Formats: sequence, structure tokens, C-alpha cells
Amino acid sequence: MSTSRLREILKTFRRNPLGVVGVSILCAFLFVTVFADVISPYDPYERVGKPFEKPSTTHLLGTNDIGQDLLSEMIHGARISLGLGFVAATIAMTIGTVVGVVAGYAGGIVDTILMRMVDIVLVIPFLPLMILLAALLGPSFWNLVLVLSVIIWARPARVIRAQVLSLKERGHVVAARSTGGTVAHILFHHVIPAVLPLSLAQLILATRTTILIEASLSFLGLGDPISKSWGTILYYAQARSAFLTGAWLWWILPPGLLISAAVLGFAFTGYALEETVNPRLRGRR
Amino acid sequence: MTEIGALLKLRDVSTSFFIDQGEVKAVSDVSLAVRRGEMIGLVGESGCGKTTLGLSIMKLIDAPGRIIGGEIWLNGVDLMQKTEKEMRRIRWKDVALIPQSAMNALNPVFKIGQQIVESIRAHERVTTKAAWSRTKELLDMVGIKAERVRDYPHEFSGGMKQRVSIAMALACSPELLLSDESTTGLDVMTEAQVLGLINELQSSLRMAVILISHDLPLVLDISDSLAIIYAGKLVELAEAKGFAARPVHPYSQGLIHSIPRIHGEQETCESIPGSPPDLIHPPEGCKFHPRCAFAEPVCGEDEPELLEQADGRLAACHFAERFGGRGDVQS
Amino acid sequence: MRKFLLGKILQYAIVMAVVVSLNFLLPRLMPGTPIEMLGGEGVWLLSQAERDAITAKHGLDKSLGQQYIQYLANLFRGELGHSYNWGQPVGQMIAKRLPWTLLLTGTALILSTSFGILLGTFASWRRGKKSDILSISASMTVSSMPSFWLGMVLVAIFAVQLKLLPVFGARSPWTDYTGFRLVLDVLEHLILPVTSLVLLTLSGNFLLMRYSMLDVLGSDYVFMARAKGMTEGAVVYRHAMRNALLPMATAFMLNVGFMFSGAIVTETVFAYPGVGRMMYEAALARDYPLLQGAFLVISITVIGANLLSDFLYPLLDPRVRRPSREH
Amino acid sequence: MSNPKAVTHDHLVDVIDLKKVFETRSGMLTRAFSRDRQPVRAVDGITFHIDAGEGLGLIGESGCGKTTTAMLLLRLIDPTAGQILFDGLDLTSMNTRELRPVRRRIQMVFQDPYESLNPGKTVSSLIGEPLVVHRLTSGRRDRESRIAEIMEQIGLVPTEEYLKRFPHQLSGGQRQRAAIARALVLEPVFLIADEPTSMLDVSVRAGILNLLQGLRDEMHLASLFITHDLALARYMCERIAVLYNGKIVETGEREELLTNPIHPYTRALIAVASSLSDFWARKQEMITELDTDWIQLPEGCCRFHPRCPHEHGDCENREPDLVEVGPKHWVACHRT
Repeated sequence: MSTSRLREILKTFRRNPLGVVGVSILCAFLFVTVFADVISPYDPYERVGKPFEKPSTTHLLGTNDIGQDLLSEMIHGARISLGLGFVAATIAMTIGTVVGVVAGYAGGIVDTILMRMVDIVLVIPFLPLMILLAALLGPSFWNLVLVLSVIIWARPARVIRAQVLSLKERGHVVAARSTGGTVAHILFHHVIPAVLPLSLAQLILATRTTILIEASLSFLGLGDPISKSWGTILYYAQARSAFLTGAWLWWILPPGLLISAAVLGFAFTGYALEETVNPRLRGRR
Repeated sequence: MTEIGALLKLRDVSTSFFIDQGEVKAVSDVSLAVRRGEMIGLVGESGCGKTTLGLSIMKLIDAPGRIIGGEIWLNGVDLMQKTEKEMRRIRWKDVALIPQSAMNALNPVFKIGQQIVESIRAHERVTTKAAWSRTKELLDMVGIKAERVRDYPHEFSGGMKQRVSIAMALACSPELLLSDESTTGLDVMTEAQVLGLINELQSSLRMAVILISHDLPLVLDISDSLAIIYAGKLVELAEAKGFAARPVHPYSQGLIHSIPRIHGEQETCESIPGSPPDLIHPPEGCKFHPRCAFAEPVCGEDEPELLEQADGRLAACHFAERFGGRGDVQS
Repeated sequence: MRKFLLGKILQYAIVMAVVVSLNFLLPRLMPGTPIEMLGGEGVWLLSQAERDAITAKHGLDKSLGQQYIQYLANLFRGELGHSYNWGQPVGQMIAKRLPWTLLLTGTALILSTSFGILLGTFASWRRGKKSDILSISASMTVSSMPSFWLGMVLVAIFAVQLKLLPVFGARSPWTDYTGFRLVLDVLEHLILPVTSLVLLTLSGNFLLMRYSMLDVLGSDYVFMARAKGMTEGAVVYRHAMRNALLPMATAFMLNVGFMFSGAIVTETVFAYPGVGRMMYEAALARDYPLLQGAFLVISITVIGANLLSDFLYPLLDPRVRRPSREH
Repeated sequence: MSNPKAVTHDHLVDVIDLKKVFETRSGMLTRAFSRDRQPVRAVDGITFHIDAGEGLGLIGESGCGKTTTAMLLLRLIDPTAGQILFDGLDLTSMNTRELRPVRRRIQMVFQDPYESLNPGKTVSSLIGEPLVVHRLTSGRRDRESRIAEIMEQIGLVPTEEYLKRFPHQLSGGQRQRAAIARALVLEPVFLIADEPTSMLDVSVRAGILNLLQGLRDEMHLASLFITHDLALARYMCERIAVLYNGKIVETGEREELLTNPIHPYTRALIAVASSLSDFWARKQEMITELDTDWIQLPEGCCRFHPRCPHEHGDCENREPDLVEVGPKHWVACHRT
């Protein structure tokens, strides 16, 4: 992508209030993730208090059923939840972009086969399939990443294929072909640079989805029970029936709000970026 | 160009669009009269305001646009004084529109018959049965078999959809018909047939027709008079007959000179230098002077008025009589 | 038209084949021995003879091809195996639970779609106004919340703290209500789970309807309807909304699958006796036959719903119902 | 035109019986299940030639196959049958790699300058791209001087002002000039122009036309000028070929064709372009009023016969061949 196009995108993006809010939220989470060890008051894996303690000055959000500090758990949870979501989304996006570009540009039978695959993945209800996969594979960070990316790639692949298809018929790509440019030249100079901003927007929107699904899977007890993601915290809260007591205020509410805030950050950024790079969507708001 | 007994009279109509960058003066101070049974061509380049002017007549200007001044007299009634509800009665009954893209102007989920019937029933107290039978007559008039009344728009070709649009425009026998680039994008043969149909219906029904077009030779060929618009201003208003030989305004001259001919001596065409002005910050004085070969200092200071010339035509140029007197502009 | 439907049937047949095959292949392709997948984790506590019996029962000693044929034959007879945990036939267990899930997801689907259409239309009218921007932000915020968490918070507030609604289940335990009283009881238990499912999909429907409406309101045929002097009501409801509903029909299909995914977590939170909660329990207990059976039934239901809506779509869109003779 | 069937090498471009059939796009499975597939014969056996330095105008309505012809000549799509000989080379039998050096010598100016320039690239990189693709210049400085040179030639001056601009910072006319520069920087011998002025404002069209004419003389370019406007073809080309429904129905030198048209379709076209009111008056004898959809006719009949106002004799049973009726004047009509 040329620098001026980038600059232009940035300029339009900055005028979008949603985008600014989204990026600010994401920056805050990035800070927490990087400095989790410094910020959190305790080691989340140590039993530092009595079980089921109410919030106090020593434990701002109380303790869980085995006496671990909830606030520290949540701060460290950002690493697992966001990290896992981002890694899975990146892998899914890479697959999606490659499939989209190949299907769109190659056309013909390759396109037909790849797109039928996309249709199949999109029709199968995703959570049941994920539960089946996760149950069969067993809980671990990388198994979750695998399960998530196997499902998520399909939607971006379809979006990017549509973009490549319209790009292929666009005058300037046809013109580049007529001057005798090779397939590689056209892909790398005309198609991929035009698709990348959209890929990026899709990556951010996909991260939103992976974070939510990871939380659901962990909540169902299909995540890695050792590592503390926000979903895992809620799994234990549910298992210990925290919502039947006053503990829901500090054990259930905060992790959910954190998930919502992170997802909202990705959603705002993603929508704003999509609107900036995809002229068809401009004026959607 | 007499205004007496005119069906439509526009006086100093101005329409602007208010966007983030400022006020786009799409139409400024246009005065115009159209007689019953007259076909007048509104000619200009893209973005000159000709469509905006046409839609202003029907008061169909949407936000961020607004008609900011002037009078629109149709049949002795000033439309500017009418509320939106009253306008709804006037639209289609008194003035109808054949839109630019008939492809998209018909609702894809309704049968063409339904769409014509609903426009009849919106204005007249007739039974459904009467409305359907009139719809069939209308379709027959534009050369579409009556049995196709229950077909959907996507089942017609481009030229036929345009005919359906014409039938729809005639549904309430309007006195004034606006045709907004209604044949642009059609094939030459189809265009010839559609325009022929409009022409035929106009004389048999004694309608006034405003033909909005960018195609000067075509307008010269078929209309009675023409109005040339540049940057939202009327620059010349004249009889179509003989206009090609004696355009007065330098912009009209430029247009005539830029078009190759199919018969006669082939002359070198010349384009008009520069490009149309930005309508947010139009030039001072005559809006054409930055591109005009004959411009003098006064042109950049005073805006010329649209004045009657010796032969009855109107032109907005400080040196109109100079060009008007010249019979040798183009042989 | 027939071509369109034929194509659709074919397409879904392929999806079905893939789902059925996946269900067969996954446990056999996973690392570890398939016997553990099919016999449960406790299989290693059994004697060699018992293990051989399980191997023989599932035909694990035969070739993959023969196993597949056996599997298909069983499936065709509606035999999904026995739950390793409960010992009951999987088919029967699912049949008992499915109506509850259908009630839950069906209600939520209808409510979410209708509200989405109403709110989206309203917001498109007030485009760019404060209430429009507010409703967009609100809907995005709600859609960012994990649905199971929303469910937990709803329970904590409305059931536990305010004691307005029941905490869990589909009916009050130890009661034998009949008639109208039963209906009321079921409805009461339905409110919270349906709300959390509706909130899960509402914002998507709302944003789509609003975007679709804006798109249509800017179209030439809506402009023409106004030029024809139609009343504002006829323009919006007759001309615009009819067309804006077309993309909603497609979204409705996608939502069917989405609802079933949502039902798993929602039923878990509310201890609702549907297939979703059963699948969750099966996953926790590593009860593979039950898990696979539930997966298969949910997939078939979703595919069936998709096929149904594809068959109904032509009624909405004449371009599909009566394709033009040209091209 | 010499005998259309004979292969001659004295022309720069020889197109012989070129055909392109488009299969209707549908999945292979749906295709297996349905019988009503209809191939579209977009270009159906056209034959023409262009000499070095000569301009041929290809006239026709939209959908008649004129843009398909251009795409075929550039081998952007593959022909179904027929031959394209360029400077003695058979383009139809070449693969992509062999075509690359040939493509340098055949260039095209597209209809829409708003579309044909990559919006993310500057004028200088747009004009320089073909040089990079064909590795024609040694180093950046060489390339930049070549770019400046061609920009002066096509009138984007002062060059410094335009070099770093993006397409959206140019007017329509300037964009089309940049597109022309891009085509001519490779110094082709054959230029295809597909309606190069139809998207431009009337007042700037003549500038582009005159520029193209000047460059043709200067560079001794052969050109194929595609348009629906007879007056434009007359202005730009020495010879004109009229295309109807995938077939050439008449071809001849411009004044001869315009003053002495023989095919009923050519006559109708000229009548429409000359005076609509005259055309309406004589419409009955010019053309049968019919929906202008491209009706897919069975093979082996005159493509025009459903709209032809004259008696149909052989027209429904036999396809007319191009017959020479005067010097360089060929017509495909049974009535000649």
C-alpha cells in the first residue's frame, strides 16, 4: 500500500468518532496486557486470602473459591483472552485472505470448490461443532486456537473474494493486464494492496468474534482449566453459583464488563476501519 | 420567448446544496417560460445543474439541498407557496417525470401494472378495474402488449422499461413532462424510437416537454427551443432551428465547435480550454470568463444579465451583440 | 425457478454429507485410540475382553470403509447409539429435549427479527439524529456482551435480587399444572432465556435493517414513488420496506444457526432442559455418543431451516421466482 | 479489403474469422441438471485487417461485440475460434509468456479514465508501470526522464505539477491524457481505443480526439477506434466497419460508407445520426420496430432479418457473406 493511501485512510479514520473511541479502548487493554505483572497486586495463581472473601482494601474485588485474588486474576486474564483471540483471528484471517484472493482471482473450478467449502462452514452451527472438536481434542491453548480458526476463516474469505472479484473486473486491473503485467505483478501491485486494508478490518472484527467464542467455550469448561481467561473465571463463578449470592457484583459483573469493553473496542475500530477502506459502506451510519 | 399564456414560468429560481464544504450553488437565478405544446431542451455538461433545475420544478429537492428562492408558476399557480401535501397532488397530475435510469426507477418487487395503477389511484377516484384497463391502454400506446401488464420489471429489456416509464408518466395526462436524460445509456436505435414516441405523444396530447440532455445535436434536432446552462446559470435561450449556424454565447459557440459532424465538410473540432468551475466558489463576474477566449476585464467584474437580442433570443454575455451580429461564427 | 431450488437442494445435500461424514471421521482421526472416544474414558478400567467387545460392537476391527457403511446404515435406521453416561438410546434422549430448544430458539428468532425490523426502520427514518446515533451505540454495546454473562446478570437481578422470575428450568418443579396455568408457567420460565437470546441477535438485525432501509430509501424507485405523488406511508411501507426486507430474509437464515449456538450457553446458564444443555453436559462428561448425536441433530435442524427459508425466499423476490428469459 | 478468407501478410493486423462464445455462468452441478443453457455468441466470425498507420473505426450498439473484439485482440480473453495475425505472428497460438513482448506493441486506451487508473498510485508511477513491467529503462533517472518526455507529448504540463498527483486530483480529461501516456510510453505500433471520450464532458472531448489524431500521425500508429458514434468514427478513422450482433455487416472507406451505405442497418444508423425527425418520417422503410434485445438466432441466417424492413427471402435460411460492391467496400446482405 502506498504511503499516501495510508495517510489518507488515517485521516478519514481520525474523523470517525467510533474509531477514536475503539482505538483508545484497545490501547488501554494493550497497556494492561503488557504490564500485567507490574499492575496486578498479587500472583493470580497463589492462594493469598481466605476463600470467598468480600471486597476489601487488601482484595479490591475479593477472592475466589480457593482464595486467589480476583482482581489479579482478571488483569492476567486479559493476556489469555486477548492473546488467544488475536492469535486465532490472525491465523483465520491469513487463511481467509489467501482463500479469498486465490478463489477470486483464479475463478473457475478452484473458485467453485473453495466457495462450496466456505458455504459448508457457514451453514454448520459453529458452537456445536466447536464443542465437539474441543471435547475430542482436549483442553489446551493451541487446541482452542485451532478450533477457533477452523471456523472463523470462512466469512472473511467470502468478503475478500467478493472484493477481489470486483477488483479483477475493475478497469485499472484490466489495464495493467493489457500492458503485459505478469500474474505476480498484478497480484502484488494491484490486487493485494487494495485488499489489505479490508483484511485488516476483517481481522479486527474477527478478533471480536474469537474473544466472545473463547469466553463461551471456557465458560462451558472446554477451555484450558489451568490458564485463567475471563471465560474461565466466569466458569468457576457459575460452578460455585455466585449469581445466587451477593458475590455476583464482584465475581460475575467485572469479567463480563471487561469482555464487553474489549469486544466493543475491536468492534468500533473494525467498523470504523471497514467504513474507511470500503467506499461501498460509507454512509452506512 | 413570450411569457404570455405560458404553461410554466420560472422566475429567479435558485437551488443550493448545503454540504460540509459549503454551499453548492447548483442553480442560480434561472428564469424561463415554457408554452403549452412546446418542446424545450435543457442542455449542459454534467454537473451544470440541469437535473437540479428539472427536479426543482417538481419541488423534489432533498436535504441537504433546498430551493432558496424564486417563483415557480405552473398553470397560474405558484408552486413555491404550496405545502408538501398539496405538492403531492400536483405531482404526476400536472407534471410528470421520465427518469434517467428506467432500469432502477421501477420497483423490482411489483408488477409494472401495479406501479402504473397505483399512480392513477393516488390522484383519481377511479375503480381498480378502470385503472387497470387504462393501464393497458397506456401500455398499448407505448407499444407494449397489454398482456405483459402482470410482468415484473426484470422481465423487460432496457428499452421496454423506458417505455413503461413513459406509460407511467402519462398515467394522469400531465400537462408538463420532464424527461431527464431519459435515453442516455440506451442504444442509438432504441433512443431514436423512444424519443420518437415522446415526440409523437407530445404533439397528439399537446403536452409541454422539457428535455434535459447533454447531447446538443440531438436537442437541436428535435426540440422547438433550447436553453443552455453553464455552472447553474442560463447563458442562452433560443429557437432550436438555425441555432447551430449562429450560437451567440461564447460557451454555446464552444459547444458547437467541439462536436464532429456526420455530413458536410469535416472541420477540426476544438475543445473549450479548462474545466467547469467549482460551484462552491464560482468565479466572480461571468462564470464562463476563465475559459472564454473573448474575455475582457469587465467579464471578471460584472455578471452579465440574460438579455433579449436583436433576433429575439436571450443571451447572457457582455458582448452578445458582437457575436449576434456575426453570421460567420460557423458556416 | 426449478433450477434455483434444485441447486439449493443439491447444495444442502452436500452440507449434510459433510456433517454426517465429519461426525463419523472426527473421533476416528483424533490423536489417541478411537476406542476411548467411542467407549468413554473409563474404558481402560475394563478388562481386555470387555474392551474387545466394545471394539467389535463399533466395528473398530473392520476397515474404515466397512465401518462407514455400518455407520450410515445405523444412521438410516435412526440409531444414534447409546449414551455412555445414561445408557439410554441417544435418539430418545434428544427427542425428549428438542421441543424445548425449538420453543426457546423459535420464540427468540421471531422476536429478534420483528424488533430488528421495527427498530431498524425507525432508526433509518431518523438518520443522523441523536436518537439514531444513540441506538447504534447501544446496540453495538449490547452485542459486545457475552450472552451467557448477560444471562447470569439477568438471573442475578430479576430472579435472585428482585425475585420477579424463576431462576432456572423450563417449568416449576413438583407441580402438575395443566391448561392455561401450565402455559403461564412455561412462559414465565421462557422470559429470561429468550431475552438473553434476543439481545444476542437483535443488534445484528437492527443494524442490517437500518442499513438496508437507508440503501432502499436512496434508490431511484423510491424517489420515483415520491415523484408520483404517493403518500409518505405508501412510499415507506409499500415501496421501501418491501425491498429492505429481502436482505433480512437471508439474515434470518444465518440467525437460525446462530440461535442454536446461543442456545447451548443460554440453556446452560438457565439450566433449561433442551438439547443445548444436554450437549454441554455430554461434553463435560466426555459422553461422545450423546455429544455426536446432539451435534448431528442440531446440524440437521439448522440445515433443514435453511432449506425451508431458501424455498420461501422466492415468494418475496419475483426476480428469483420468475427469472428473466434473457441472459 | 481483400478476400477475407486469404491470409495475407502485407497488413499489420489481420483478424480472420474470429469467434467468441460465452457459456452462461452457472455451477457445474446446476449445469448437469438443467438443459436450458444458452451460449452467447458475442463475436461470431469477424474478419478485418488494419494496415500500419491506418485507423479503422468499429461501429456498433452496446452488446454487439465491439468491446469483446478489443479484449480478444489484446488476448485478455481467449477466442473460441479464428486467428489474429499481428505483424505476421499468430497471437491466438501464443501462451502468456510468448505474448509479453507482443503486448508491448499493442496498447489500449479504455473507456472510463475514472476506472482504468489505479486510484492508489501517482501519475508518475502509473505512467512508469509499463516501463517497469517490460524492464525497458535502465534505472530510475532514465525512467523519470522518459515519463517527463511522454507527459509533455500528451500535454500534462508543467510536468512537475502533475507527477506526484493521484488520479482523483485530475479532471476527467487529464485522467484520459494520463491513460493515453501510459499506453504510448511503450511506443506501440497498434493502439486500440474503446470509446475513449464517451465518459468525458462534451467540451473536453475534442481535445482528446485531436491529441489521439496528432499522436497517430507522429508515431505512425495503426489504430482501432471503437465507438457507437458515426460522427466520431468519421472524424478519427479512414475506414469504418459496422458491427451488428457479433458480425461485420458493412465496411468501407469513410466517405464512401457514409454517403453510399448499402446494408439496411448501416442506412438506419446513418439516418438516425443525421436527423431524427427525418428518421421518424421514414422509419417504416428503415427498420422494423422491435425490442432490441439481442435475440439469439439459430446459426445460418442473417442476423438482421428480424428487424429488416425488406422482404425476407433467403435471409432466414442462409447467412450472407461479405461481398465486395465497390473499391474497398464490402457488404453482407443478400439483397446486394
